[in-house]
Amino acid sequence: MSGTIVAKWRRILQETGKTMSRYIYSFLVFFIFWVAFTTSLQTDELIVGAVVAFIMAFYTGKQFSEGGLSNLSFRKIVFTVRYLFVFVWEMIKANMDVAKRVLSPKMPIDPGIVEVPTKLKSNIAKLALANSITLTPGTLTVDVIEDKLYIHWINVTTTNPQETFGEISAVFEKYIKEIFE
Amino acid sequence: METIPFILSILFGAAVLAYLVGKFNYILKVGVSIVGLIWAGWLFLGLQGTLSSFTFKMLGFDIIWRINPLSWLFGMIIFGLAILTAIFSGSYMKGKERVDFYCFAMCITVASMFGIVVSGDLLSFFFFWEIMTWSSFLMVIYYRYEAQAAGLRYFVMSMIGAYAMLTALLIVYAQLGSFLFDVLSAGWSGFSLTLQIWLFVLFVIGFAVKAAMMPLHTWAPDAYTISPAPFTALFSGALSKMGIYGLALLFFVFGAGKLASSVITIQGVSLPGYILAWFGAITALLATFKAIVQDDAKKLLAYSSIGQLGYIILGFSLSSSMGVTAGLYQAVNHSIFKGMLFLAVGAVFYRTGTRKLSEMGGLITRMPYTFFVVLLGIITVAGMPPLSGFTGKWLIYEALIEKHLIFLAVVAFGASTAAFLYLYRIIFTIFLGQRPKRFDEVKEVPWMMRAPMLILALLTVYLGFYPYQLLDLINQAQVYMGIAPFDLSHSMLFNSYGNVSTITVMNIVAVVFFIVFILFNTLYKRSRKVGLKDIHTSGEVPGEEINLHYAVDFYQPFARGVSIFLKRSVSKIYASLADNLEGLFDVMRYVYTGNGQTYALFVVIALAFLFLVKDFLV
Amino acid sequence: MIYIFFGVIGLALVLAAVRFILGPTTSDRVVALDTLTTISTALLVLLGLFFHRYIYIDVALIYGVLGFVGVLTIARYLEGGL
Amino acid sequence: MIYYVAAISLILIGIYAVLVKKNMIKIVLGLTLIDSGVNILLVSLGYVKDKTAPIFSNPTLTAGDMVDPVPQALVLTAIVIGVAVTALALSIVIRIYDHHKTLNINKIRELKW
Amino acid sequence: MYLDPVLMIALPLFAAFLIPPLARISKGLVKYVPVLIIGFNLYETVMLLPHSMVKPVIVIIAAWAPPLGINLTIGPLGNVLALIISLVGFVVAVYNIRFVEEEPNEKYHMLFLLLTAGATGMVLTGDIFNLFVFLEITSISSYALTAFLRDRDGAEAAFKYLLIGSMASTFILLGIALIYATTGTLNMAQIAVRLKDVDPRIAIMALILLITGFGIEAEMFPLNGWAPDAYSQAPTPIGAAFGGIVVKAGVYALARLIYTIFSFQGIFHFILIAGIITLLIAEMSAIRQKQLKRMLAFSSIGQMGLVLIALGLATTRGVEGGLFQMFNHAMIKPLLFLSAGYLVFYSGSKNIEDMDGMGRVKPLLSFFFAFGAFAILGLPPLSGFWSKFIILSETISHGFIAVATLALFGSIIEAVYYLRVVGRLYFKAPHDGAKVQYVPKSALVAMSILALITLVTGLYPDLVMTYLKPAAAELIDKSIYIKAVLSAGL
Amino acid sequence: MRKAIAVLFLGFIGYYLLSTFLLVPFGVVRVLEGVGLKYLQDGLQQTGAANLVTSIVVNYRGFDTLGEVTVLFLAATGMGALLYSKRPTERARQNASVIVKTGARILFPLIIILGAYVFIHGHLTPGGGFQGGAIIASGFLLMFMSYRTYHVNHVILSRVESSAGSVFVIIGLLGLAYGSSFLANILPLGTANTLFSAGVIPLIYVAVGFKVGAELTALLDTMLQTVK
Amino acid sequence: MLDALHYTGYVLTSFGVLFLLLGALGILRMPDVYNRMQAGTKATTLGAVGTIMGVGLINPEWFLKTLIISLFILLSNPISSHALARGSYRIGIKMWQKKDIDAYKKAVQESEEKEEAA
Ligand code: NA
Ligand code: NA
Repeated sequence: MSGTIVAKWRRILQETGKTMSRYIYSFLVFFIFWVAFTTSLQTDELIVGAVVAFIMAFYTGKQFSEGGLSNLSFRKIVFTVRYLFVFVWEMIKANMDVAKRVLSPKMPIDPGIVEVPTKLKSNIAKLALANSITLTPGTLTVDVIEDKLYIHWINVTTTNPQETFGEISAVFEKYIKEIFE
Repeated sequence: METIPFILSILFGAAVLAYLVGKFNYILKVGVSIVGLIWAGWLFLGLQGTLSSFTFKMLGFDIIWRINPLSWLFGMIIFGLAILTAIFSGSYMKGKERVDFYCFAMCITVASMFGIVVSGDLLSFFFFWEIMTWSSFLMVIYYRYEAQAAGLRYFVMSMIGAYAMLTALLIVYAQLGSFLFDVLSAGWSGFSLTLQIWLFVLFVIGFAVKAAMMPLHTWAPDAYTISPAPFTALFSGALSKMGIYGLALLFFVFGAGKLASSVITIQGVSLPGYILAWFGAITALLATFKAIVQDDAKKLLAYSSIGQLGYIILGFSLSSSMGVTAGLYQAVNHSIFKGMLFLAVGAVFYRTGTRKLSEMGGLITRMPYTFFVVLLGIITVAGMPPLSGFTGKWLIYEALIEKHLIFLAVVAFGASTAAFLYLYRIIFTIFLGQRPKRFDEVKEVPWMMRAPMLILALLTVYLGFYPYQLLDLINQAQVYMGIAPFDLSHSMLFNSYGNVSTITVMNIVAVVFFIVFILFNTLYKRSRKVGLKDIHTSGEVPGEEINLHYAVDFYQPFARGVSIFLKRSVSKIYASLADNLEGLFDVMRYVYTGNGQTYALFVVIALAFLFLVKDFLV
Repeated sequence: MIYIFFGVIGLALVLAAVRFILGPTTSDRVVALDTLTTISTALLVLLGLFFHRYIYIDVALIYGVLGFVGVLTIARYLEGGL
Repeated sequence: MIYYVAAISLILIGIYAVLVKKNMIKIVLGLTLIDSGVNILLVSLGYVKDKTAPIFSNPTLTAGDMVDPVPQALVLTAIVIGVAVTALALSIVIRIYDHHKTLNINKIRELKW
Repeated sequence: MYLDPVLMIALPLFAAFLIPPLARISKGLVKYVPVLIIGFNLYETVMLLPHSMVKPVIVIIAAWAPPLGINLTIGPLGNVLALIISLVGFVVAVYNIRFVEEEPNEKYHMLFLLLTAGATGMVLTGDIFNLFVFLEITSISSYALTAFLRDRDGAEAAFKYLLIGSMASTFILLGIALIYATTGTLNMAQIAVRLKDVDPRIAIMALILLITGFGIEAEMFPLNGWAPDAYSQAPTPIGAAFGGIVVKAGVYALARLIYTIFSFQGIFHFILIAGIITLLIAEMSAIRQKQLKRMLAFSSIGQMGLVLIALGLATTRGVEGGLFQMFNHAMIKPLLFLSAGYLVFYSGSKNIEDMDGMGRVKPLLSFFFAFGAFAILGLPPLSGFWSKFIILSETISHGFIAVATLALFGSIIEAVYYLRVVGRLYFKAPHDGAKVQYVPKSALVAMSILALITLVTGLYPDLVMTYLKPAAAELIDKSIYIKAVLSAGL
Repeated sequence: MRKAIAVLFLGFIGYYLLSTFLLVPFGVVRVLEGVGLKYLQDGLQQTGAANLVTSIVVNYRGFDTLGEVTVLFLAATGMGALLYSKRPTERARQNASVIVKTGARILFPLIIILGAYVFIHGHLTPGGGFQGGAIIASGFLLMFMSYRTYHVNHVILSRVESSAGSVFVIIGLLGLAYGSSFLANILPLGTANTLFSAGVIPLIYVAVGFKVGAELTALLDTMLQTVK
Repeated sequence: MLDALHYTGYVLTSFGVLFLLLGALGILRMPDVYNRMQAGTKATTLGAVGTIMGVGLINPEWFLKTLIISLFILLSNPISSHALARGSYRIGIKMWQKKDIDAYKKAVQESEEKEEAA
């Protein structure tokens, strides 16, 4: 009997803790943004920033973040940094590719829309993946429906989902999974 | 308190009060207006011979209200007729609706007319003139259903007249910087000839509308016919005289008569006067023709009225001592007899419910007093001795002959003779002949209606015998107007050719009249059925079997004879003019097309236009 | 140096503007518009560099945000999502 | 100089749209074009060559370095007013569309003269 | 004693902002807010009269003396016009109490309050751009109110109004831009002083742009295409407010421009000619109208034509007449609109031909309409007579006899169409369909106030003229205005 | 036909407008006594606001701004009146993709904060109540675009509008009560270029920001609800 | 150090500007709207980020703000491109294609059926 009560309270506390963590995380992010906006560390700016961040966290904290403070774990930050490098590299490649196509008089393209499966569950992860894909070689995310991405591919080499996954999104997906899930 | 503003307050107050108490009690509202009128009239009577005046400033304009012999003369007409018709109304209007409204409009009309005659400046003259217009308009449209078109025509014609007058008086103000009559009479001669002519024309248009001078008369027949009977008496008797009063002012007070000295004269008459005389004569003639063919008693009298006003204008336009006397005399006289005739016709209508001559007959036994009034009335109108009408017409012929305007005299005389045709008809068709069955039970009108008619009738008799008192008043007015007083001894009536005793004339005529009367009664006692092949219908082949009656088609040959004058009805010309004009306004459809973009385009075009002419705007 | 930047960006703006004018579909125009806003954001930052005024950076940020929301709105409108 | 030309051209194009376009939305867009033109004109009237925005954001700036701030203030107001009018215009268009089921202004002229 | 005149603007805005929460507490209370606030404005304008007549009252805002800051300049002219606006506003607000049943009625009262405040601001402000802002407040509330009933025709009218109104704003802004670029100031008094040194080629263009803009609000032909639709399709009290409030503010702006700010003489002739054309075209259009309120709308334009003629004369007396005409029109046209509104309502039709016999069914309403018709025709002793008289007198005195004649011709047309309606009201049999219903007391009170003013000023015109004379003087002699404003900072 | 007429007259107008504006020298100081130069010289000292546009908008010509706020308020009110209907309709026919939704969710608070930053720093940076309000509204627009059932609470919006507008007027009235005139700057001006400077200017701009944000949001929501 | 940042900044900006031009050229030259998006998204995003971060390096005190702008662009540009592509597809703008490869068609049909059913 008492065990269930304790469990219940634990659950409530856990829930509350999770919610609180989301609020606090949001507050921190918002406050950082404020500082970035003002690029100032004057006290009055910080106070006002704290107030604004608090208000915004209070109203939008829940929807802003799913993970809360856990987003700030060391592991995730490391993966984020690594991912950034990978991503920037991919992006530069993408742009070289675009440059080649744009500048070549014949425009060697063979476009089409292909299906790419994903194992990512959270929306934010899907967003990150979709954006990453959009910004890299010859691909553009047209839509995400459940666990499938539909990608406009400027030069389709395969339509097999397994192969498209490998070609288009495999590089990003493992990092993103680490960072967001 | 100053008398003139006090009288005005009484009259306006009576109007408002009658309207307010009118919601509660009939006797009260009629009583208030009658008492108000009598009180005001009494006070007015006391002003005779005085030079009471009242001055103040309004919006910086000098305003003066004053009394003088001329205005007193016209004031007398107004109050005399107003009081009598108000009393008549007391009975006539009983049981009718919106009597409060009626009393209100009546008192306002009287007040405004009084205001007109006491105005010593053009501003208040115009102010009261406009009040008179709308208040009488309210009366014209008193009978709601039929009256609208007539009322509108009356109002529009009045507006045209008023605005002509307004233009004239504003020009005067622009020239002289004042609206005062005194300033104007001093300054008129200083105007250029062109300006004088313009002012003259504009003022004449303004006054002629109210005086129903042809071709500005078109409102009058319908308006007279349609307004309530007692008011018609006032309308024709007093209100139309305001136009005459205006003409008198124009000619003799403002100094338009002096125009004579500077322009061509024809037989001693100034050109404008001469032209006006012709207008007056033609008005008299054509109106008579029109009157002859009317079937509606009031319409008949209305045309008659127009004709009579034509005579008055004719007299004035001569600008001679005798002519003016004739005009003024006839003005007073006309007020009396036309007042009583309209009241009488009203009385008949009150009892029979119709004004159609063709529907009536034989009422002499049922309404003897009314018959008597009408009889005296038509004698007066016809200008037969011994009644007052005789003196008036006689004076006019004399004035014309004096100026050697023989042709005009012939026209005037012709009109006068023709007048007898319709006058005969009115008495015959209403009171003589066969009485339709439905009028067998008709009774004479109540005393409250009888009395005013009889008073007026007796007045014509009195004036017929003793015109001197009136002529004396007229002479006083004439002195004020700067016209030599008319020496009675210079009239043919009274001069060296032999004094005609009005009493003798009266006796002779009375005998003649009765003989004629009996003859008619015996000869045409009965009307008869006319078969389809009966040729005894003045050459007319009847379209169906009809009850031949003097009222019906009696004057058909005559009508055909004068049809050339009647065919082109002036009012039809105006109507088609107005319709065409109004139709022309439809071009505005191309402006207000309903298309917002077109409106925007207008804005652009306007801006472009302004840019184009910008150098002129600096 | 910075004038060259302006020259190149100006050329980019012109090219994108040509696409905006050519169309042919509304989508094409919106794509051109999207590109134009992105380029303009960069241009504003460059202007800040040119005038040595920090305030242009603020303007660029705001411009970017408004441009994004605007393009997104049009995109949704195209889709019949409004 | 080119600003004058550009601004006036914008205004004229906007007015042209207002005068000629049949679709009411396009007419409203024409109105916003006019607004933009006017605003550009206003701002360019305040522009002074080689001067910068009138904000003393760093101490080296002096009054002599700056363009006239008044036109900018006016433009701010004008923009807001323009937005307000546009919003209202669109809602009127929506109402009209509800009633007439068309955006063609030629079909919306029940109210003739 | 008057309070700070800036409250005449500040309080209406404040109240408008507070109406939404008030409406949540009590919807019934909202409709009294405009009555109260505009009543306060009326009080203020009356209390200010004795002061402004002597010397313009300058109200400094935000502690910055002109030309640095915006100021209110309450000279005789501004005060008189503010009085007119508040008076009409007050009467219409009273009428509104029982008029608006349509949801969301608290918005209606808000919009109306702001319309009045905007017009008041227009006539009081001393700053030309501020004038523009208040013009926008006035027009935007007008657009919204025109379409307030959400019916088909209201929306159509509002769209046209907005279209033309936006063009007005454009031209006004362009004009202001030119003025600021050449004089470096927005204060009207200072502009007036500095424009003397400005290239006249620029100045005249600025004037043309501004005149076109404000001419639209003043219903000058051919800029008035919006007016008939807006007047007739807006809710009745708003039609009344257009005639009594909005147009007055537009004409004020026009007068201020051509008299005080610019000193071009040629423009007066243009205004005169525009006036007579406006008058004639309006009257010609009015007579052919089938709908009552549309007819009134065209008539209103015609009356404004007369005012323009008066302003175009550019003489003291002429301007006095013009102002008097504005005053009269501001009293009479709302009277006509307000009575026509219920006539339309009770007859169930907008058409004139369906007004038959309303005199019997609704005697008091019909009386007010007839009274208004007589007054607007200038029949003595109602007030319209005097203003018309003075204007025509001045027109003729200055040799424009043709103009006067045409104006009189217009008056005759006017008489025909008004009396046709009056005739129908009283002298035709009522239709079976006419509903006899209760006319709210508030409406009758509103109309009675207007009718009484019309009668009293007709009988005693000097009552009004005393205050109009200094107002006219302020226009004719611009140094009065300029000196008062520019010395305020010292 | 209409096109030809329009082109003709517009060409005409264009010619005159341009030739007039060409008389106005471009890019130079034209009027030495102009009020703009006065603001430049004394504005910072007189109002304490680094952004002179703001000091003009909120202080020198604060009365205009009150009017401007009113105009926007009017538009929102008018629109509410015109598009008033008893039952709000569903906004969108189609859902946005999960990408847009998620992106919007994340960006929304950041955009709002940006808006707040802009109106709070109106006296220091090129921004202000209107701009900040517009940014906030664009944040809401983003949400409207992304979630077809996203509604703002109009009661709250209306309260924000009302209280913000009232704050503006009340600050003005306080100026009247404690200062020399309506809208007079009754607070100390502080040190230029710090957040708490320029007296009432930032206060007013914050109020304006709230008001504009709320109004534009209400406008958008009303309009989007009605368009089907 | 500052100099190094300065020069890096200029290099970055130069690249950025170049890519902006490339992107613009791309949307001009590509055959259909989807391909234009491909060019526009990638090149202009990188170009803008490069330009802006370059300026951030040239003026290090602006760095934080330029970073914010760059992050915003990185997040928002793909989203808007995606929304545009999706919108274009759904209103029926055809792809320029050599072969008929379109996996999305079926998905759209399915999802629309689902919505209708709901
Ligand atoms: Na973008
Ligand atoms: Na992109």
